Amino acid sequence: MTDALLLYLAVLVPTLGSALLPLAGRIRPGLRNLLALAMVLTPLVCSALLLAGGQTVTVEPWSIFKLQADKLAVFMAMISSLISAVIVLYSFHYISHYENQNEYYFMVVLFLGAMMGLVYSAHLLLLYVFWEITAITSWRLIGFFRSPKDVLRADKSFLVTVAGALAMLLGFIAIYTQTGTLDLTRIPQGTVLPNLVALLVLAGILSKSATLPFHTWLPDAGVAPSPVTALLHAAVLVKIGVYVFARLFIVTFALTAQQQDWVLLIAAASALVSAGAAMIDTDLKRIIAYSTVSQIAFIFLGFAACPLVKGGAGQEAAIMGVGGALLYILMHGLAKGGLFLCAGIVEQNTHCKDITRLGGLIKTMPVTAVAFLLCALSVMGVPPLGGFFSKYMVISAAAAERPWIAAVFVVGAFMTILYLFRVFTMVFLGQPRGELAREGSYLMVGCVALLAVMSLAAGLLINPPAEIVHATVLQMLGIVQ
Amino acid sequence: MSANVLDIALTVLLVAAAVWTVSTARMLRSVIGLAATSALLTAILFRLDSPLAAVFELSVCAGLIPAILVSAVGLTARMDDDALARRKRAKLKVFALLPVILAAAAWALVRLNVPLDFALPAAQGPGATVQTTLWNLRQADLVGQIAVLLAAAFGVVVLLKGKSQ
Amino acid sequence: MTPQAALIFGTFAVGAVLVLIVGFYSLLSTRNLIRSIIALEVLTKSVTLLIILAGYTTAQQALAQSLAITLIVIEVAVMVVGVGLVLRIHSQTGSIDTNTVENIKG
Amino acid sequence: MLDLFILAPLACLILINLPPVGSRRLALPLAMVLAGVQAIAVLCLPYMPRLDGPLTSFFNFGLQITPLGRMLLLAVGLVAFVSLLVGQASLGQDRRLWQFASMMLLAITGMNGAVLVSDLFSLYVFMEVLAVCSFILIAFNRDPLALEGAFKYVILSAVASVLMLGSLSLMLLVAGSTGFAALKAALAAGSASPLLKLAMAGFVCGLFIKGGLAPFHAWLPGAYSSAPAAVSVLLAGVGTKVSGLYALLRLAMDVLPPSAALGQAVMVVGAFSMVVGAVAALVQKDIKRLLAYSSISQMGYVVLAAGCFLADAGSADWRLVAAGELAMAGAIFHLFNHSVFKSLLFVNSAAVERQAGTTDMQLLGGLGSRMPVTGATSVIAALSTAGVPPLAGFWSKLVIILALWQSGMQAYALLAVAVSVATLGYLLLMQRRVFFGRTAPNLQGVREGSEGYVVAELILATVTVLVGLAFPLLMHLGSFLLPANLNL
Amino acid sequence: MSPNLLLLAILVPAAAGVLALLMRGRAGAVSGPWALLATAANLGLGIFLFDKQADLNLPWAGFGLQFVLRLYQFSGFIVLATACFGLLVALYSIRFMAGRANRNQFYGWMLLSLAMVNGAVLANHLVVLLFFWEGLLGTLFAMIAIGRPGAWRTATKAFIIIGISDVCMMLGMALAGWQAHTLIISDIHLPLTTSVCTAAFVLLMIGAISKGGSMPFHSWIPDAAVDAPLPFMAFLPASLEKLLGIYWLARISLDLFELTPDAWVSPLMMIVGAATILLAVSMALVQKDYKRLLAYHAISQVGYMVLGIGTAVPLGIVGGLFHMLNNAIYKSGLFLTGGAVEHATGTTDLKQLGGLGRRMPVTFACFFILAASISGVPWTNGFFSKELIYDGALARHWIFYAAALLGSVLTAASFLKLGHAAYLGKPAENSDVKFDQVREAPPSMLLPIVILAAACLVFGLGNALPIDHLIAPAFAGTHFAAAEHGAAEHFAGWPESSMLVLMTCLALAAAIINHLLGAKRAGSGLGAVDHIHHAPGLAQIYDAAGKRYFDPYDIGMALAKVASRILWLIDRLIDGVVAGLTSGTARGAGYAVSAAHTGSYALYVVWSILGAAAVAAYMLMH
Repeated sequence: MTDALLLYLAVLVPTLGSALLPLAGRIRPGLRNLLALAMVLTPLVCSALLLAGGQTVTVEPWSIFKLQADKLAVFMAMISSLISAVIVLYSFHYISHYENQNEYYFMVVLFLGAMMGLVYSAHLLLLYVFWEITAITSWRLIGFFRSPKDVLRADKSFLVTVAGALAMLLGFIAIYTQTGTLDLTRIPQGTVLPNLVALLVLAGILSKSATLPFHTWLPDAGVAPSPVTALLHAAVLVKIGVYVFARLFIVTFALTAQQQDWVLLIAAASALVSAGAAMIDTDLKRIIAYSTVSQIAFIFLGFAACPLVKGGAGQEAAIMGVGGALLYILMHGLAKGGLFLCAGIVEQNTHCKDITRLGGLIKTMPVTAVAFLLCALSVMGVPPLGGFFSKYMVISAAAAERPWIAAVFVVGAFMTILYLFRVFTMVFLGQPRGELAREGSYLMVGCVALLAVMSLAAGLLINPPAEIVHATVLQMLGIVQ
Repeated sequence: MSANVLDIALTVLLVAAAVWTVSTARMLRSVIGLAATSALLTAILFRLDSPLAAVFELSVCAGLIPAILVSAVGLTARMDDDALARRKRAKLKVFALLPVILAAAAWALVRLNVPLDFALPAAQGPGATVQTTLWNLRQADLVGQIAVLLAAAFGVVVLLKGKSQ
Repeated sequence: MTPQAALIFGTFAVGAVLVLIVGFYSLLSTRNLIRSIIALEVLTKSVTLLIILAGYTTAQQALAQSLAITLIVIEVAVMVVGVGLVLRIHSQTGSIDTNTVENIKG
Repeated sequence: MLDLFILAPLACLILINLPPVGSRRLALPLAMVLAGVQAIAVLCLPYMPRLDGPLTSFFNFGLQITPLGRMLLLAVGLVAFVSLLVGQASLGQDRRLWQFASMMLLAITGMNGAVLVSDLFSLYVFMEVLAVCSFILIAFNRDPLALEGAFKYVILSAVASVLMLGSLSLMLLVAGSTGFAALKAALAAGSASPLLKLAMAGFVCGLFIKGGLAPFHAWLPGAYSSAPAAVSVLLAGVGTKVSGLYALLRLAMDVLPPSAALGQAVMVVGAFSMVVGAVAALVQKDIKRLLAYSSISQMGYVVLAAGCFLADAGSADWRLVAAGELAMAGAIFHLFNHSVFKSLLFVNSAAVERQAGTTDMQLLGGLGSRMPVTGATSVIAALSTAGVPPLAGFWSKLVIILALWQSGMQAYALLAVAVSVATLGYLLLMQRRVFFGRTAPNLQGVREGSEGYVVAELILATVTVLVGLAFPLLMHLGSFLLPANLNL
Repeated sequence: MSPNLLLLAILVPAAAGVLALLMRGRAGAVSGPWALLATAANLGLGIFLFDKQADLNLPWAGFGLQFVLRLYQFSGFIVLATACFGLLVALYSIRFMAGRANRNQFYGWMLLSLAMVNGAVLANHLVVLLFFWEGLLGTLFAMIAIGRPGAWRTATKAFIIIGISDVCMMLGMALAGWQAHTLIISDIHLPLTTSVCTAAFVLLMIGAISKGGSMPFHSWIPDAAVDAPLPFMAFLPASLEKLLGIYWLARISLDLFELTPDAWVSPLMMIVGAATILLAVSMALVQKDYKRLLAYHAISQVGYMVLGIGTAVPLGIVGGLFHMLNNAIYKSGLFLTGGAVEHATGTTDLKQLGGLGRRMPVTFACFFILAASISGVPWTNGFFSKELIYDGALARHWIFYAAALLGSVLTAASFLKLGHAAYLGKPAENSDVKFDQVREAPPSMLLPIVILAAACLVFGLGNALPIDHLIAPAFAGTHFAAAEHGAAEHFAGWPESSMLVLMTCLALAAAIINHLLGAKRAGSGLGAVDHIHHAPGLAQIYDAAGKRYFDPYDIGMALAKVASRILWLIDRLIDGVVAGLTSGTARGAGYAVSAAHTGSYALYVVWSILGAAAVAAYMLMH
């Protein structure tokens, strides 16, 4: 198999194949489920093979349809499809209780397909197209339960992300006006964008990755089924924002120091405000969602902490920051996916999301509780879980250039510990309230355990992911082609 | 200059007829006023060397249209004397302002003295008659006329034939 | 344009504008649907006059007349349909007051 | 050959009205075949070696086809076909169907004529043909609201006619002819004259009334919402587009001289329409009325782009001129796309009206699961309207916004983007109230509409999706639509 | 010796710990001996590694994050010490934990903690150190949480306090790393002259003293004393964490940064130390629970070490380090006596105890030695280390010396009270304890206590042994040793200043007199300090402290709640603006537009005419 074919398969199998799932569902639900899993695993396998190949693959069949698989794209694609695969597996049982399953699988696989398209696209318009497809699918998925509140929240998320995306589109148009092309491979690396343009593009990124001031849709989206929230938070949606940030502002363009300051200020505010909100809110999924908002800010911190200078000590810090941010994407994805899937088990078995009315579940749900704790520890950055390394690296990179920002994020890290422990203790420890629910099904519990174990393994065996990330960063910064 | 006096007289009459048309309280008089306006327009069209259009105006606008309107008024207007008196007073109130507006507008237009110094296009050859023009140059309009008349005919059928649903 | 032509043009053009004003004034002030159709007719008079006037001024009577004839035909068609609508409104509401056509709002 | 676009519908009309042959039962199918053939024929036009045939030597209509005209003819065929389908599904009796088919054929004649003629007065004549057909079609069911809507349309349409003809007579003074070419030359020569400025302004405003641009729009929501479903489809899809917008675009390209002032004025009207239509749509309670306001808003985009073209066309900077051409391309493309997705939305509303018995959104809810095809296609149409990729509406809005930005009109571009968000807002509101959500108990028995609706929806949805997906390809092939300078 | 052996010090206890964790249910019975075996192996390894040098460098997380370990005198000494304590606690726990359901978890987490401590001590790379250091968070949480029901609250408290200080340390390390352009600990030598370096030092110090349990990071320790299994107290807060925290404090003060008396962090450390001594000991004084009283002393004693190192003079630093070792010995010993009492009587509430000395003579004897040691009675090890610290403190300012001495008085007083209340006097009346059934603790529990008590005497009488062989080599090679003092200075032996010894003796005498008077007045040993407890002014403060008004954790959490509430309001405000205001404005405009459509066609005609007039006017004007 050639690399180009792998690339096509990774993008086209889930995007185009997803349309088959409703048909398959009419024949047999089991067939549909397996097909969905296969379609999610295809990009994983293809991306893994591309990673093994190690070459940057570019295909350009026509016009704006230009795909490129560099290390960054492959890395993101692997994370997304890996976590998505676990989520789809989890859905087999979770979603079997509800209506509209055909649409669910269609949208989930299309969602991932769009993500694949997005990460592999080398043309800004193509990227934008996939970007909006993810907005559409997330809209349908958030409103999955169809109650008026659900649909309202789905609309909110759709509107906010589309508003941001349109601002970004204006930014792209300005880029086109400035550079004469939207082909990322033809824009000279390190091009500096005017402030207005950078802000426009940033607005899209911030709205997608749920960062202040466009973040409130994400907690509201907690009305979605838990696998969907896991997908939104861990695998696909909010990661799109940070991926595009990396793709545009690390690989292609360069932020000025002033623009970096803006990003960092927004990220710092985002980290603190959402952490504060997570401390106050009482809805299990909203709290975890606020936690995502807060953690995404750390990713931005890593990306924007250092000027991307080549050579010297500055380069070391930049490598550290970008690498930390990429690792953060991986670690946060694994852990946050696990947290939401745990929340899904709790929610489905207790029919309750209010943490003040939960308690003592560790007695009946030991595996879920331990998995939750492990994932929470990873998010907090406690060794030996994977989150430790990424958190250290982003804070370290910030400390190199902007110690004050690093200090603010340290406060954010404090608050992470506080609110995650608050959730964990209120839900799983303490006095049981009412009848204790049963543990989830083997499949679902297995999925959360898998994610927790992966979080742990990612820390204990940090070497392989760190090597991949290191190579990716070197390529991103143009140090090694 | 005498010709221009005639022009002005015709214009004044035309405007007066139009005013009467819209300001009279009785519908039938209004329709008659419309016919009169059309007749005066016909005269003006003759004055402007457009006999065919004038004839058309006379036959259609002073004849057919008032006929249709009269029947429509007959079908709809039922009004007692009280109502009529009330409406007369209302009309007087509403249209008292109209002559003032018209006078002001006329004065303004005359005073404005819009420059009419643009070059006129070359006239077409003397051979161009209305018939040849219509047939040679305005075929599309003819088709349009046919279509619009057909549409109106269908409209009458659709709108008026049969009971309301 | 010669002064003579300008004078004729000016005279009738002012007349046409005044008729236009009369028509609009009636259209806006009337409470009777048939009268509003009549107002439209008055407006059309003004336009017919303007077209013929333009033809006369540019010595293009043939063209202008053919346009005017077409215009008159269309005028009739529109009027017929308009009257048909009014009659239908009358047969359904028993009134031809303009307040019968003020129900679609917002 | 082009003559056939006008003559064939008339011939069909005569055919179905001749007693021996014209069985009334065949009227509607015949009209549908005609509309379908038109759509296909338009697609074939570029590949025909010559457009003159035996008829051309006999008739002399002075017809011309432009890329804009081709888009419109295609839209007319497509939307008329769909409208007839919906009419068949919604009107019932044979006699009514025959009347409907006849009126539709006349309307097609009017639209085709308006699109093809190259004479300003003939344009007016065919616009009136269409207008008269529209009056009748709106009032087709003779219910009081429809009569009211039609009557207001009559009044405002007459005002528009007065404005246009008054302006035409002023143009006649300088041009001595009403042909586009002569007018263009004369207007360009005398564009400083105040009378001509007045004439241009008057004519354009007449077109604004016909096209339903704010603040000239107020007849439009009433007419759209009170008309029978099939007629709403036609009117919203192509009716007002041909009579108002097509004419405006055609004039902008072929008649009006480049004028920054006129361009600015047109842009202001377009932007105003965009905003007014969008915010008004946000608070509507009736689907069709919401869609009508949406139409006003979307036409605002087209007019904005047309204004951009006018404003840029006279520039000395070739880049601005190119941006203006791009804007015009966007306007044309958006006009076509709007025809497709807005008719689709009206077909959706027709299906809902037929099956659930109302278009009042407060009484509806959760129909997506009851009417899957209607629900799914309405999502596609709504997203296309809002300019969400990969659907067709995105590309046209993209081109318009790109052109605005490149013309240095960043504020308008921002406004266009903001209105896009509002567009999405009200369409999501409609989705939420009608399709997406839990099914209300009293609507549990609602089923998908009949084949007519489903086929109509599928055709239009397919077009909007395919155009959206294929747009990059079209761009790559150097499509007939876009200027060569668009090289993304 | 292969450097890879260093890995064994981490992997052996870690693997043993994981295995122990897996011994669920009945297999739990094996976990005790298994842990004993593993700790013994660890001790063997510790002995083997002691006094050797080795460097290990393995690839790890990339980005300059190498897995670098370094064995040298100081780290070898700490590894050996922790190994000793590990073995003793494991031995002790076999009997203490017998029969408890989650004992395997206790041993598992204990062994994992041991692995973490070894890793942290051996680490020669800041991030490796942080990895193990922060890794202790998890084991700490688990070991407290498996205590009595509801212990998770304390566990959470401990986790949050330590976790937050660890994050501070993370930032400190990053700052230090960038300043030094390396993360290899042995290559970092930073002056404390720039603000960034000072900030880094303070942040690292926060981590160190927090691990040590100094104020204001102490408040979980008294709670844990009640909630957690007792051996845990002897194991982590009393010994391992002290060793680790003070080890790191010494490292940053001696190696990583050039701490001099001129740097303002020196007085800062001394103030923290002095405050910790006094405040904690005052709290200890009035405790009525054996374990809580000890826990406050565990805090108070850290103050001496921080004070000693903070003096930034060799005498003080050596004293601090020596005190670290001594404290670990006597404090874990004291906790173990508490465990023995609890094991025998089922309670540690002093009101229910009394007269145990006759029933548990060995325990009492050991307690006596250990208490004497902590009080700084001459010839015990505590005496020598305290004298060194006094000397150092006096070299800086007499007030620190005064504070330290006052601390000693109160320490002695509180132990007099404790010994009196628990071991002497009569058994408490109306107590649940059946005194006639109280037996001496079993040998496996006594043995560690005896060893520790003996160590106190040995390290006291022969203080040259630890100072010259354990402390001084660690101190050698630092910038202190290299600078003016040189290696010539000798710290071991009888204190040079007789004056100070005299003062100490006077202080002890004061404590004894105070106790005798107080006990006489109150009629019981338990009430011996009631006159202080209920003294005017102090009574209210003690009352408030009893209600936890001064708990930095509670204050911090309250502040965090308030801050969070404010942030949450900001969040809502943003939501209101982004979602509410925009959509509200648009809808308001929509209603206005909608209301303008009255249905009157005349109005619509007027709009059109006005619109046309506007367009025409615009055209004419341009």
